[in-house]
Amino acid sequence: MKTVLGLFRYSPSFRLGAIILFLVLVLLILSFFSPYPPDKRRVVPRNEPPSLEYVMGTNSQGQDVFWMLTFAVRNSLLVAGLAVLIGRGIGVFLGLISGYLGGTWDRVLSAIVDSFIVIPRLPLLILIAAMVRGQMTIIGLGILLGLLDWAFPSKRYRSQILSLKERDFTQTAIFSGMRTFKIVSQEHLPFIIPFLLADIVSGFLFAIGMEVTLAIFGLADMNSQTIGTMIYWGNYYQALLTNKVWVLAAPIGASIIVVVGFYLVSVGLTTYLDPRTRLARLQVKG
Amino acid sequence: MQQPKDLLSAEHLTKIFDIRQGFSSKAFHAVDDANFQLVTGKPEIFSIAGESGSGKSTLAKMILGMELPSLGQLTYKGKPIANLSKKEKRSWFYSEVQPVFQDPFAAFSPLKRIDHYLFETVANYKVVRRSEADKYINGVLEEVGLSIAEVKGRYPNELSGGQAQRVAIARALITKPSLIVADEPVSMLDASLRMSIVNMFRKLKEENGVTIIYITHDLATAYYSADRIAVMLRGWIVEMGPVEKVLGNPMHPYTQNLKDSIPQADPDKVWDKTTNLAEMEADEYTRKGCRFAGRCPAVMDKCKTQEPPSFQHDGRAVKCFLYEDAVA
Amino acid sequence: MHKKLLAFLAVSILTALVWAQPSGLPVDVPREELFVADQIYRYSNPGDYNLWMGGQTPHRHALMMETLWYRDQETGERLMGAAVSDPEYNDDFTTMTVHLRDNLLWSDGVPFSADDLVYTVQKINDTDGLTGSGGWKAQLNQYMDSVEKIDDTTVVFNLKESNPRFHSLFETRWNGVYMMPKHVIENIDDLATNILENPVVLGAYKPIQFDPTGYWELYERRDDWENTPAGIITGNPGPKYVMTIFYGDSAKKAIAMSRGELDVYFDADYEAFQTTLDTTPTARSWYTEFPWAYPNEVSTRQLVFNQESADGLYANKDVRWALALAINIVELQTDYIGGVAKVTPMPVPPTASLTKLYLDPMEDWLQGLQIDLGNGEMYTPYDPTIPEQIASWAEGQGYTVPGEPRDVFGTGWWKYDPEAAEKLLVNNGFSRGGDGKWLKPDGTAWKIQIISPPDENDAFRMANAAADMWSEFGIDVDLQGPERSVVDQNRWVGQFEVSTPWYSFVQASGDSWPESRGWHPQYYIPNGEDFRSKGGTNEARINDPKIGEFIDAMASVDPSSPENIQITQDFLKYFTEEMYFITTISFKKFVTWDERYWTGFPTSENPDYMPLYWFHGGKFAFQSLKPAQ
Amino acid sequence: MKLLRTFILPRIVQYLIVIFVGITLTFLIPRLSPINPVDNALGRLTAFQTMSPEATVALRESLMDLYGLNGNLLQQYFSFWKRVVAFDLGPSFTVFPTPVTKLIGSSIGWTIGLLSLSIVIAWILGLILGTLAGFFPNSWWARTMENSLIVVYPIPYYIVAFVLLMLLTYYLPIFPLVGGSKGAPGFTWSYLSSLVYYGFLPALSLIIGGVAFRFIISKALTSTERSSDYVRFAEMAALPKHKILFSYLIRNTLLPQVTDLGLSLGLIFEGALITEAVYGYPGIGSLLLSAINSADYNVIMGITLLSIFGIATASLLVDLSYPLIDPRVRYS
Amino acid sequence: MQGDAIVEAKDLKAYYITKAYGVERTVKAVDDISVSIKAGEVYGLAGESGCGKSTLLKVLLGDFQPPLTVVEGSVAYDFEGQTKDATKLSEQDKRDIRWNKVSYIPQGSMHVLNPVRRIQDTFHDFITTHKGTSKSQSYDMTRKYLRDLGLPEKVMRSYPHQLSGGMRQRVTIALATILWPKLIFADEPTTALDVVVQRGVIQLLKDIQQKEGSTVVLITHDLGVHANLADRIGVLYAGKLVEEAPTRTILKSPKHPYTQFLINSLPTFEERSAREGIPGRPPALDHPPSGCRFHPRCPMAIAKCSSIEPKMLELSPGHRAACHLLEEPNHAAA
Repeated sequence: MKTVLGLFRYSPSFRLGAIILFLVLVLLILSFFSPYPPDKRRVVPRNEPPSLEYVMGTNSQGQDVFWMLTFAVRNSLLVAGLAVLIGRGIGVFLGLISGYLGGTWDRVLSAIVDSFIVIPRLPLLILIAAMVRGQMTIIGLGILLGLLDWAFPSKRYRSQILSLKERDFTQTAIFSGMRTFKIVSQEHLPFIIPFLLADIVSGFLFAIGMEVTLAIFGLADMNSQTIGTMIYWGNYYQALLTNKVWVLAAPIGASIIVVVGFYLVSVGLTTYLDPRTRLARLQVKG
Repeated sequence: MQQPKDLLSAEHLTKIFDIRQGFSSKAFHAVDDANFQLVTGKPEIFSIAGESGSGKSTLAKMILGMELPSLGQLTYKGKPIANLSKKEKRSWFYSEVQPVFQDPFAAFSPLKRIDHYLFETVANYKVVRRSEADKYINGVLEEVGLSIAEVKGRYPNELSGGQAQRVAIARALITKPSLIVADEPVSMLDASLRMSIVNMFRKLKEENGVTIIYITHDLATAYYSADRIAVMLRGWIVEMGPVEKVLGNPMHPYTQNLKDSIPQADPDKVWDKTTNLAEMEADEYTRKGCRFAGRCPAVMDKCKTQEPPSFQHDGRAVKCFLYEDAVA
Repeated sequence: MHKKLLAFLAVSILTALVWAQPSGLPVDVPREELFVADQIYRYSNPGDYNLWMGGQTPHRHALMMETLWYRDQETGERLMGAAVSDPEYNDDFTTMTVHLRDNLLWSDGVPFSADDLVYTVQKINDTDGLTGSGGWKAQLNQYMDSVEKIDDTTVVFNLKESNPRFHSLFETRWNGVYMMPKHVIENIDDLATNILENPVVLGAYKPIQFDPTGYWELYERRDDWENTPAGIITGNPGPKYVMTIFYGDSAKKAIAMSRGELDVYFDADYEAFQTTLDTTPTARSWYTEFPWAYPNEVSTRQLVFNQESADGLYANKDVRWALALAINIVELQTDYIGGVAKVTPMPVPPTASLTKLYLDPMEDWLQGLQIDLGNGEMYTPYDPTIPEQIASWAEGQGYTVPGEPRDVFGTGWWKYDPEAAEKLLVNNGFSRGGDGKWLKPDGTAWKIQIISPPDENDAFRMANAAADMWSEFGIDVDLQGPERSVVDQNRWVGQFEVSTPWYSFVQASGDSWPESRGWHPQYYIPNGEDFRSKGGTNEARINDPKIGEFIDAMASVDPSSPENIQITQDFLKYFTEEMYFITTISFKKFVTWDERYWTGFPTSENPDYMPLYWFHGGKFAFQSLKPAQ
Repeated sequence: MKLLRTFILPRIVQYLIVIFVGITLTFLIPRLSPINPVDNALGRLTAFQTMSPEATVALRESLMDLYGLNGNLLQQYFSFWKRVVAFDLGPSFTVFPTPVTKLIGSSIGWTIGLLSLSIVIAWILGLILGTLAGFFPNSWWARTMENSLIVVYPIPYYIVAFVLLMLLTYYLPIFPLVGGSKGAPGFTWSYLSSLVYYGFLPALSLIIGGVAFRFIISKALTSTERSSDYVRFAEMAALPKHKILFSYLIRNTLLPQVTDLGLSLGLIFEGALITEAVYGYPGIGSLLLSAINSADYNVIMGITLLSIFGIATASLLVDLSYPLIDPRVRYS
Repeated sequence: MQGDAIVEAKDLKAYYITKAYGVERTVKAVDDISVSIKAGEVYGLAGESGCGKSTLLKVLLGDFQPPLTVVEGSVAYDFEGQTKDATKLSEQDKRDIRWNKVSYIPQGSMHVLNPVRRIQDTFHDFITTHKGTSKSQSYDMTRKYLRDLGLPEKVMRSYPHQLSGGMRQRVTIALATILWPKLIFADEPTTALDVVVQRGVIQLLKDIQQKEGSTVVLITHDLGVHANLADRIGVLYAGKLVEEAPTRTILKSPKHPYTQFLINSLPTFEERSAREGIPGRPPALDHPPSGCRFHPRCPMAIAKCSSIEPKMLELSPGHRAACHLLEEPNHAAA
C-alpha cells in the first residue's frame, strides 16, 4: 500500500496511468448498473448523436453506446485478462521449468517453444476460430488467445531466470539454506515482476488487438459486447460512411485508453522497481 | 566415528571449459591438476593468489560445489563434493562450508532487506529458536563489528561496502561453519577498509577455529593474513607453501614478478625496472610447455616445449625447471 | 545537409506520383464509352474463360455466353436466346425438338448452327471433370438418351423417360447449358484443363483485358452485335466497353460510386445505399424514391425450423404458429428492413406475374384460413391490411408510396397477436416462469437458437427482428451470426434450431416441381447427416408423405398447364397451414446505378428486363444501356 | 569442426523439428474443421442452380475423388508428405484444378513487395526517430513524438487501416479503392508508378504501426546505451553529436534490432492478412482469407507452410549469421 | 620542470542538488576546496570512495551536468597565458580544449571503447574531431603513437572485446593522450586491474608524462600507486581537502590523523604485525558532521573538533593540513 501511495506521489506516469485505469474500472463497475441488459436492442431511439441524455450517442440497433461500452470494456478486459493470465501462466511456468531444471527438460521445452514461436499465430487463430465459430464464447476466446501467446514470454522468462541464477545473491540464498521454491518466489520473482508487468501490457495489446481483429472478421462471439464486436457492428451499420462517428469512436477510444493506461502504469512500476533508479531515489551518491 | 584427517582435499583437480569465439572453439584447462590439503582441527587461512583468469575463482566454485570438477577428486571431510545430493548439500554441506563473495552488493538482492538473509539462514538451519534469533544474530554481527540495530530493515545499498561485506561474513558465520571460502572479499573495498576485513579473518581463525580459503590477487593482504598460499597462473598452482616463504622469498619467476608489481606506499620502494605483459590471456592457457614462458625473464629452451613438474624446494612446491636439480 | 535534401526529394517524387495518377479506374478507356459494373467477387482464376470448367461465372456468362432460352424474373416471360421458338415436346414428353435462330454468329464470324448444340450436349456428356457443368452432365446423363441434328436449325433430344421439364436445363434462371463453338473446342485436347484464353463467344461482348490479380475484367462489344441474341432482342448496341470490377464491401462500393468509378452495384446494405443517395445525386435503384430497392427476385426469406432439433419441439405445428403470431411483420418490414421489401406469407415471391398466378387467387383462401387455438377455439390469423399499414408508416416517414400498397409492399400477413400465440403455447403444455419467461413443457427454460449469416443483410436483419420480438414475447433467443460457410455447414448437418435460408417454391415461369422436388420424403435425411446426401433440399427435416403426393402429382403434368398451377396451389395451402416455414419477405436487392454516364438500365418505370445483371440473363440489362448525353 | 557439432548441427536439427511440427499442425487443423470443402464447393455450385437430387449426389462423389479426400487421415497424411517433398501443394479446391503453387505464386510477389518495403521503411524510420528521441530525451519534439506514438501503438491495426482508407479514399478521394496496379504489367512508367500509387495506403498503414513499435524499442535501447561509458567518453572528448548518434548509438542499438528485422521479414506471410483485407490488395493475405472462408485446405496449408518455412528460415539465418554481424558474440 | 599553476581551483563548492521523488537533497561532494596544480607535475588525489574525489575531477575537467552544480568558486585553466574557467566552458571551448589541451583517462572499465568499432576507427573519430584529419592521416598518427608507446600495432584492427583488460586500458590511455595534451586527468586508471597489468599501465602513464612534460592529475585510493607516480598528493576526506604535501613528505611524515590512518592501515612485506583499519565509516555528504568532518572517527579528537571547522595550515613549504591538533605544536601527532 505504501508502495502504491509512493508510486502515486512520485511517478507521474504511474499517476496518470492509475487514474486512467481507475476510470476504466469505474466504467467496468458501471456496467453492473446499466439500465438495459447488454444484448437488448431497440431500447433507445436509433442513431442519436451524443447528447446529455445519451452521453455517447446511440447506435443503429437502438442501443446506448455508453452503456454498451461499459459492457464492452468489461468483456474485453475479461478476454484479455484471461488470455494474459493463461499465456503468462504457461510462459512463466515453462520458463521456470526450463530455467531451473535445465538439462534435458530445458532442451526439449526450448525446442517446443521455438517451434511455437515459428508457427504463424494469426492464420492459426483465424483457422481455429473459424472452426469453432458459433460455439465461441468470450471465455473461450480468452483461453484460445492465451494458448497462443506464451511462447515468446516463456523464452524471455527463461533467459531472465538463467541470468538471475548466475547472480551472486542466488548463491547467497542457496548457502542460506533456502529451497529452490523459496529462492524462486522470494529472490527471483521480485526481479521478474517489473518484467512481467511490461510483458502483461504487451499481452493485453496482443489480446485486445486479436480480439478486435477476430471480431472484425466476424469470428468472435458476436452476441457479447466487446470492444471488437462494437467495432464490428459499427462497421456493419456503416458508422463511418454514414457519419455516425460516435459509434466507432467509443470502442476505439476505449481500446486506446485501456492499453495506454496499462502502459503508463507499467512504465511507472518498472522505473520504480528498477534497482538503479531505486538507488538514485534512496541516496544520491557523491 | 573417526574424523577424516583432511578437511578439504584436492587431488589432480581439473576443470576444462570450452571457449568459442566466432566460428572456432577451444578447450582450455581453467584449473589444471591442482593438489592441496587442508587439515581438520588445524584452522588456517589458506590463500589462493593470482591474476584474474588464473583459475582461482573456478577453484573456489568447485570447493563450494557450484561447479563440478572435470577430472580429479575434491573431497570435504572425506566425501567427494561432486557426489553430494541436493539434500545432503542443504542439510549438511552448506552448514559446514560457507562463501563470501567479491562484491557485497551483488551478494544480496538489492530488492531485499539485508537482514532477511541473516534470519533466513538462522531459520533454515534451525540454529536457534525463532524467539532467540534476534539475539543470536546480534551476537554474530558483533563478532564482525556491527550490531543488529545498524543492519535491521536496511537495504544493501544503504550500507557502505565495508558494512555490507561484514554482513556477508556474519551471514556465513551463522551456521558455525568449519570452512569459509572467501573469493576476493576485499577487492571492491577501499584500501583503508581492507585491513578490518582481513583482521577479522585472522580473528575468526584464532577465536572461532574456522578455516578460511582466502582468494585474492592482493599479495600484500595475503602475506599479512594467510598461513599458507598457493599462487596460481593460468590454471596451474605454480608455487605453494607457507606464506612467509613463498612471498618472503618467492622462487617461481611468476611469483617474483607478482610481488615486484605491487606498488608500495613507500617512496623508497618505487619500481626501477619494467615488466612484460601478456597480450592475450587465453593464449597462455593453450601454450605448449610452461605457461609463463612467454614473459619469463629466465626462460629456457625446454620451458617452451615441456610442462614443468612440481618440485619440492625450500619448504614449498615450485612448478619451474629452475628448481629441477635442487634437493627437496 | 544532404539528408534533408534526400528527404525532400523523396517527398516530392511521391507527391508527383500521387498527382500524376488520375485517381480512377485501372483501364485506359474513354469513360463515356465504358460501363463499370460491380463484380460480385474477386476472381481467383483471372483470365480463365472456360466456364464449363471453372465455377466463377457471374457477369462473364451474362456478357459472353448464350443458352437456348431466358426466363425473365421481372416479367415471368420466356425470352428466346439461341432458340427461335418454345421447346416442342411429343405427347408423352419423351422427345424435345428445338428450333434455332439462323442469324447468329460466333465472334470469329463462324455461323452458329445445330452442330454446335449437338456438340455441346455430347461434349458435356462425355467429358469428365468439367466441374463448371457437372450438374448439367449429371442431369443429361440421367434424362437424355440421345441428341440428333435434323437440319442446321433443328435438333431433337430423345429422352430416357417421360419428362416435361427437360428444357429447363437450357432455360436460364441463374444459368443454362452454355453453347460451345464446335469449331474451336474440337481442336482442344482436354477441355477440363484448358483455360480458353481469348475465347470465341456467342454473346455480344468479348473479354479483351483482365487484371492478373482478379479484381477486374474488361469486355468490348462485338462489331457484329446485331448477330447475337441480346442484340437482336433489344435492338440496342449497348456500351462499347463493359468493365466488371470488385471493390469489396458495401462501403467501398458506395465510395466508388460517389467517385464516379462505378455505374452499377449488385447489392448493398441499407446504410451504404442511403450514403450513395446522399453523395451521388445521379444514383438510383429500381424506384427513384422510396422504397428504392428491386423487390422482384424470385426468392423469399424465411425462418426455417429444424423439426428434429430440441427434442422435436418445432415439429409441433402449434409451436410454429405461435412463433409466427409473435412476429410483428409491420415492424419487421419497416424497422429492420427499412420498408423496402415485399411481404409474403408463403414461399412465393410477390412479383407481378407470380402474384397473378398464386397470391391473388389464393387471397380469399388466406383470409378464410382458420387455425385451432385449442379447445376448439378457431382463430383467423391472416391480416390483409398489412400493405396498408406499411404504407401509412411510409407516409409517416414522409415517403410517397409509388402505387398501390399491395403492388409495392406485397400481400397481407399473419396478425401480430401474442395473446393467440400464448394460448397456443399454453395449450401445448408451455408455461411462463416467475420472471415471465417461457418454460418448455418439460419445465425447463426455452431458448431458441437462430443461425444467420451476417453478410446476407435481409436474412440477418430478419433474424434480428425475430430474435427481438421473440425475446419480447418472453423466449430467450441466442442469435448467432457466423461466416456464411459455417452457417451452411451447420444447416447441412442440422446443427440449428432456426435458420434463415432463401427458398422459392415456384420458378419465374410459375412451375413448382423443380424447386419443391427436393422436399419429397424420398430424399429425407434425418438430423445429424447432411440433408443433401440423397440430393434433397430438406434442411427442415420434414418427413411428410403428403408433400410427396403433391410433388408426384406435379411431376406428371405439363409445367405450363393450369393443372400444374392447381396442384401447386393446393400444395402451398397445405404447406402454409402446417406453417413449415415462417415466410416473411421476398428478396430485395439494392441494385443501384448511377445515371451520370449511362441510362436505360431497367427500372420500375421501364421494367422490360430484370436488373439482375450478374445472372446469365442480365445481358439484356447491359444491352439496354444508352449514353446519358 | 567442433562448432559445427555443438552449435550449427543442433540448430539445424531444431529447424527441421520446427518445420515438421509446423507442417503436421497445418495438416491437422483444417482437417479438424467441421467445414468440408466438398460440401462447400457443392454449396457454391448449387446456390443458384436448380439441380436434380440424383445429379447432386453424383457430383458430390466426383468431387471427393477429384480433391483427393478419400481415404483415412493417415493415408491422407502420408500422401500429403509425399507431395510436400515434391514441392507439390496440390490443386486449389475453389478454383479447381489450378495448382496452389500457381495461386500462391501470383499473390506472393505483391505481399513480399508491399510488406518488405513497408517493414524496412518502418524499421529504419522507427530506429532513427527512436534513437533521436532517446538521444534528446528532453526536447519538445521527442516528447511530442513519444506521446503520440504511444497512443498510436495500441490502436488495433485494423482500425488504423480502416480510418486511413475512409479518410483518403472517401473524404479526400486521393487514393484508389482496390487492387495493386493499373493496366498491363511491364517496365513502363505508368505501370511502375501505379504500383506506388496503389501500394501507398496499405504501406502507410503498415508503416504507422511499425514505426510506433520500433520507436518505443529504439528509444528504450538508446536511453540505456546513452549512459554507457563509451558514449560518455566520446561526449567528453567533444565528439560531434551526429558522430555519436550514428557511429556510436545506432551502431550499438542496431544489433538486437537486426534480429527483429530478420524475424519480422519472416512474418511477411501472415502479416499481410488485415492490410490486404482492408485495402483489397491482391496478395497472399487476401488469398488466405478467402481460402479460410471457403475451406480451401490446400491453399491454407500451402500458405501456412510457406509462412512457417519463412519464419523458421529467417530465424535460422539470423542465428547463424549473428557471429558475423556482431563482433562480440560468443556462444557458450 | 615544474612551473606555474596550469589549473587552479579556488574555494570550489560543487553540490549535487536533486529533487527526486519530491524530496530535495543537497550532497556537498566538494566543499570549499582550493588546489593549485603546477604545469608538469603529477598531482595525486587520494581518499576513500565517496570522499568527493571523482566529483572534484569532473569539476576540474569542466564536465558536469545537473544535478551536479558548481555553487561557488572557479577553476582556472592557464595554457600559456590563455585562460579559461573550466566551470563555464561553451561547446566550442570544449571542442578546442579537450584532447588538444586537456584530456581524461577513465577508470579501467570494460566499456570505455565503442564495442562495435575497430580501435583504429575510434582513434580516427577522436583525432578528426579535433584535428580534422583524414582517415589515413589518423591511422598514421595512431600507428606511430602506439609504436612510441610500445603497444603492438595489431590492436588497431581489433575490436575492444578481443583485447585483454590491461591492453584495453593501455589503449584507452593512448586514445586519451594521442594529441599530447598539456593536462591529463586520470580517474582511478588502474582500479580493477591485476597488479602486473597495473604496473604496466602506471609505467605507460609515467612515460607519456615524462616524454611531453604533461601535467597529470591522478585519482586513486591506492597510495601505492601514488607513491610510484605522483609528485604531490592531496588527501580528501568527506568533500574536504585535509592534507597536501609532496609525495615523500606525506608518506613519510603524514600530519593529519586521517592521513596517518590511511598510510598505517596498509600491509607491507616487512612485517606481519597487526594493523588496524580506520574505525567507523565515511559520513554521508548530505549531512556531514559539524566541525572537523573526521572527528567522529578520530581517536585523537578534542572538544572543539566537533564544533569548529579546522583551517588549512601551512606546516612547511608545500605541506598543508587542516587539523586542530596541528594548531598547537605540542599536540602534533606522530
